[in-house]
Amino acid sequence: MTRKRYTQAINEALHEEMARDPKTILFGEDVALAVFGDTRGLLAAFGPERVRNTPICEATIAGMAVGAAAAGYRVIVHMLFSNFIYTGFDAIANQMAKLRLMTGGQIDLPITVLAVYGGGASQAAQHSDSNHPVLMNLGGVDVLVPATPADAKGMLKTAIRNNRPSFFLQASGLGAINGDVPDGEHLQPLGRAAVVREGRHVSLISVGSMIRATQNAAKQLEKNGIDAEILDVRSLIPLDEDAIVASVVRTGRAVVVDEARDSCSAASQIAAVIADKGFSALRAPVKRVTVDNMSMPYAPNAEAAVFPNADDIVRAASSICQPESVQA
Amino acid sequence: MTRKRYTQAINEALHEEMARDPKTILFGEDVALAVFGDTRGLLAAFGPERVRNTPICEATIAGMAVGAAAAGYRVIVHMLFSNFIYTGFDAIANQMAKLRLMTGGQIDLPITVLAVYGGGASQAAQHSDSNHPVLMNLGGVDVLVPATPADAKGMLKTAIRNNRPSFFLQASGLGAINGDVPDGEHLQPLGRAAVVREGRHVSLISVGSMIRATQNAAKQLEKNGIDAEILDVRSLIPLDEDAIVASVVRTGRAVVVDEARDSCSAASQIAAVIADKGFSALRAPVKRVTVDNMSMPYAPNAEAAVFPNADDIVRAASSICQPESVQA
Amino acid sequence: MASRTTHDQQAEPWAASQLAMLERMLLIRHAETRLARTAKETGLPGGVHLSIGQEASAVGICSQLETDDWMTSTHRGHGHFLAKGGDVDTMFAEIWGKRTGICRGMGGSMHVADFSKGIIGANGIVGGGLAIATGAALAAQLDRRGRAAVCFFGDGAANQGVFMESMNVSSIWKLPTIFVCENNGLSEFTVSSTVTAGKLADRARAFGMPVEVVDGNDVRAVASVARAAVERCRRGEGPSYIEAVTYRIHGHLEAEDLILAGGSYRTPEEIDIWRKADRDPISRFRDLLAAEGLCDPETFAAMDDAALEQVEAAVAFAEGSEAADPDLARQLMFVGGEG
Amino acid sequence: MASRTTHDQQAEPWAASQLAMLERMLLIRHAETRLARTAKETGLPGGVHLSIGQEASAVGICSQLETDDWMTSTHRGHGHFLAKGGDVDTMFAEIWGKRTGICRGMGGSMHVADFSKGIIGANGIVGGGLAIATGAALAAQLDRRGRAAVCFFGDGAANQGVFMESMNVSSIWKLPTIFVCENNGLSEFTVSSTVTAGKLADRARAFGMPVEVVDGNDVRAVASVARAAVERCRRGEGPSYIEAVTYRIHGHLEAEDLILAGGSYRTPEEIDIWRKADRDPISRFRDLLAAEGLCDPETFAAMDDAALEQVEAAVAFAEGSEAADPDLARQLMFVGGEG
Ligand SMILES: Cc1ncc(C[n+]2csc(CCOP(=O)(O)OP(=O)(O)O)c2C)c(N)n1
Ligand SMILES: Cc1ncc(C[n+]2csc(CCOP(=O)(O)OP(=O)(O)O)c2C)c(N)n1
Ligand SMILES: [Mg+2]
Ligand SMILES: [Mg+2]
Repeated sequence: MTRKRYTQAINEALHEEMARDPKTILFGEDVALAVFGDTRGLLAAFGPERVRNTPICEATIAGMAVGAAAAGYRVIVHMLFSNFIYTGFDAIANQMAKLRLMTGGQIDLPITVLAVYGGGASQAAQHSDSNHPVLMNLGGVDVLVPATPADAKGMLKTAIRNNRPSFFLQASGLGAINGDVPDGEHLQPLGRAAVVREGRHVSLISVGSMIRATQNAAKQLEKNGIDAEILDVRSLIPLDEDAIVASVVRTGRAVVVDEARDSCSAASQIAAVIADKGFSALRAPVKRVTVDNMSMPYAPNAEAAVFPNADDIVRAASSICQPESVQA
Repeated sequence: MTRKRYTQAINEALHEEMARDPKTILFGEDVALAVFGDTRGLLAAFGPERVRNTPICEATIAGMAVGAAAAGYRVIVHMLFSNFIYTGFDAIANQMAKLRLMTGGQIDLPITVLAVYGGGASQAAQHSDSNHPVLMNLGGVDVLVPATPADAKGMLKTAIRNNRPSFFLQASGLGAINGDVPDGEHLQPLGRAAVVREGRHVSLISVGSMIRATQNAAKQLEKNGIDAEILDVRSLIPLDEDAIVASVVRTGRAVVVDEARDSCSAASQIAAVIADKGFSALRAPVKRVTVDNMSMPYAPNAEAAVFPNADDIVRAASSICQPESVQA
Repeated sequence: MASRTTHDQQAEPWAASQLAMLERMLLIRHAETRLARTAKETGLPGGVHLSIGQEASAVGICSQLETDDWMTSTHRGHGHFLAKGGDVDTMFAEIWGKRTGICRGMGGSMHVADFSKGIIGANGIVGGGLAIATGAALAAQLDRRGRAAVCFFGDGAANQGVFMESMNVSSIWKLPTIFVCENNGLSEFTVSSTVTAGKLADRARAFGMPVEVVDGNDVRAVASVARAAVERCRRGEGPSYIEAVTYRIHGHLEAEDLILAGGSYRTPEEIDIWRKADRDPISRFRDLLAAEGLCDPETFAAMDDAALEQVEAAVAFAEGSEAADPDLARQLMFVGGEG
Repeated sequence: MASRTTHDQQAEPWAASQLAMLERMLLIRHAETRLARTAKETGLPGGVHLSIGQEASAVGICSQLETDDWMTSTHRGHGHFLAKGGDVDTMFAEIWGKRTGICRGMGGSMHVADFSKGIIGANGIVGGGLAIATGAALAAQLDRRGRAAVCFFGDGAANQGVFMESMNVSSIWKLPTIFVCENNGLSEFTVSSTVTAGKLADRARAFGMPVEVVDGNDVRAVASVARAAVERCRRGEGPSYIEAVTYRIHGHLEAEDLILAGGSYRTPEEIDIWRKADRDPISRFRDLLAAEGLCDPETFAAMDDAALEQVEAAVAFAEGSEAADPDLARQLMFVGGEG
């Protein structure tokens, strides 16, 4: 184990996987100089054939990823901010997500798309979207939202190495956090949630960026006599429904925390799963802590008013954990 | 009341609203010859200034809608198949959905986007998406899925006339159905679900295209002694949460039926709302009848295997309506 | 074009190549004529967009390609598929929605693909193939085996921004992309000139690539400009743009009359002009070869019959095949690829 | 440019217009220099992209526009905003995230907009303004009041397909769109020439519109080509393309060094060349006006001081204003517009 920043963990995964398979290539805008630090050193290590700065043309960047993967390469594409995924969305939704099905399984598409998502830094509406829900609905791409440096490294390596198109979404608020990362080869299987904290009274189910607010909320709740379990879902497609239901079976209550807009959010999907498969264990309404149906405003105080925080989580959890029922 | 086809109802609404406000304009690919019949006669009636065939360039079509609306026009845009919404997605997700917020409310964006969605006709993956969930998550556009000719007319007129950007999605399977349409001015307020059938045992909550399968299912269920209520949600953003919860309060059980892919579907959103606000009335798991995480295959039998049908709904409803509990 | 190899045995390779082109055009024509008939008579599961009248462009270009060169196509893709060596049996089975289909019934007419022949596929998205071909060209460049990636697209698609983007990337990286615009003057039910500014070829010129505008109904002319473009690719000299001027005889799709409901976007006279023997790519080439003594009427009749037979055999194959596996879609999406 | 009207009283309208341009460039320069300082010293809520060195392009173009002409801008939009008559007080308040901001704190630096001045807004999406301006031009055409719609964009944005699409639509419909490419040779941290094929101007030529490539640091030259383009718009003659060759002196954004972490994409020498008095758009114009006897050193010093004062007043205004209304976003999205 070595302590590393989240971005460093990504960078390490990229270096290792590009070294491992010479058919792995990476392109995107400004990947040479590494806008987010995650692609640093790759050009020097692997040369200008395999690591390429593209023009600004997300539609073609995403489409090229499909073509190069279909033609036998393992492709990593950097889309910078997840808002720019929209600019290349045709190739993603109409081609990347569908080509394997439409061709009757003739090909795999080993594509990994990197993007930074989420608000909290006054980047305003066009640089703050949490759009994992949109990707989750496409029906043909994996969607990964690791919350720790170790998971970032392990899940990114798995995603690059497998043959499915996947979106690796890094929460902008998590890029600088530190965590222990296993040394050497570390492959984290996808579709497995992690119990980050065990608890008896309520399951706080956290999506990606929300892990810190959720952990802070659990501490506050503890002071109020509420013992919260925290589940970090880590991967949204595939989603670990078993772990989610198992947690609710243990606690009987759930609050799902997601930075996405509420409507058709990951939180809503998870709540729906609980309302179906976890119903018999449920002892209270399933609560969602999400963003209202709007984009992030710019002003810090206005953004904070919209952004889910620990207090929101505490309030939601408290509303379904009446002292008497918790003691029951 | 006059009996009309769904497409005729749309056509009538377009004629009436364009006649009403000379600042209403309409453009899109092949709107002059009316690929779906819905824009028929508009060019002849309103001339080539206000009704324009565009080149094939969805990114610019959507962006122009934003610009022309911001500059004072009431804009109707036809995107043909809802899959092509992806091709123009940047202007929709990054601009149309956000501009009012980002400018501090300086402008309204009276834009109505028309598109035909859904499968069932062997049009294959790239012409069959039900992508209302993706639009529902954008946080700045209304999403309308009327299921009857009357609602099509009334809701389209309201959407055109109000000042919010909205997507008016016509299920490809519903274009040819007939129904009574009120003569003359008919404005249907948005955000109101309709109880299409009253029932005591279970709420079948239908999204757009699914209304016929749901009605067939209700008939079958009746034969089995299950008295189903049907709620047609009609509008997804805004969503009539009150009506949904009220129905569940009456029946205690819910099956949500949606042609979208399950993950982050409208069905999941509705299920999540029920699991929260309707929890105390719930007597059984909330079921979803949706499409698995994939696009439509082409072959009719393969498409049918994926497409939600009345049997699926009956099965889902029956699984939560045990004879004894229904009698209770 | 895969069929070239079937003529290897012939003494005169050039003559053989000419007959192979004629043969392939006949196969496409008969295949699509049969699709039109079936669509009308008994119906097909989905719609079909036919390229009748445009065969010379598909065949002329693909005559210069090897099996492992890449190709992306359009919604009007049967001709490209067959010209690139695709198999008519499995194409028909695909369009009929059968499990013997080249895409096992999952794609249909608008998505016929055969990766074993370099056919990345037809595409239901206008302009959808442009960036994909550019990505395949990137792969080809990295492979260093001199492959080319051909992208067919229409004059309507040339108004999609991704066309210009893909030319830009192909140029700066000197990718072996060949942009083939099949300019039939029509974008669905819109006359392209009403929605297109300037000359399409000038758009390509702006990116500094060689440009050829060619009579798209002259298969030999098309083959000749294709040869030059392919050679540039093989030598690593970068992309080319070819515009094949042609015309589609059939409607945008076979259900067109129903959709138009009496409306129209062209006159019968206009269509007739392109139907004439001296305009039609097949009769024109037939007559040329006859004049050159390379194909007498008996040889032509035999080829014509053979193509027809092949098509009828394909219909029988498709009709006799089992329906698609209804569980396949689920399997494809949830099994495999986890790596 | 709104400030033109403040000089109406002057005897010599031409001289007044020249001084007004200088004045506006000074305001932009001081405003952005102040933003740089504040970003460094105390920080601003979000990042800022400064156009220092590019003032002549913004001011030259906007000097030919009326208040009710439309304009879309980029992520590097402060100069465009001020040149089009935007108010520095409310722009600063916006960047400071205050409720007195022109967008009430909802948009910030990358989204400054003022519809009362025809400023549709800056844009965080590279290329995002192109189609929006084209739509505004469509509105202007329908209005029949001779308005123009100017779209500023960068050389990096010119590689987005929407650039070509918007030129195509503007051309076929003869829309009064003016495409102004501010070619500063850089796309974020990439030297544009490494990702751009051919000449950008040739892309515009392919759509059949008049093209002018102009020294973007010569405000008078920019104004002169803008005048011709605007007149075309007024007369209903369709779109124009103007390329203003210029350079950005500051980093892509003010936090650049942190991001680059030692990496670089240009040399200090390159920057120095553009800093020289004979290249810098302001000192160059100042010297020209001095030589013409239109602006002596005292006049200039007074103007300079006035601009500086205006900027400091704006800082005071921003700092003294109340924070944004935290409930406004919700109100804007859920109230109003139902019609
Ligand atoms: C992105 C997208 N927009 C619109 C359509 C609908 N559409 C199908 S074909 C077509 C016209 C294409 O014209 P062109 O590219 O010239 O090809 P042609 O049909 O003439 O072969 C249109 C508009 C589509 N399939 N995809
Ligand atoms: C769609 C999109 N892609 C990428 C970015 C990131 N980005 C911001 S500015 C920029 C470079 C723009 O270059 P140019 O258009 O020349 O403008 P300049 O910065 O030189 O003024 C990039 C890549 C973005 N904001 N939007
Ligand atoms: Mg065409
Ligand atoms: Mg630039």
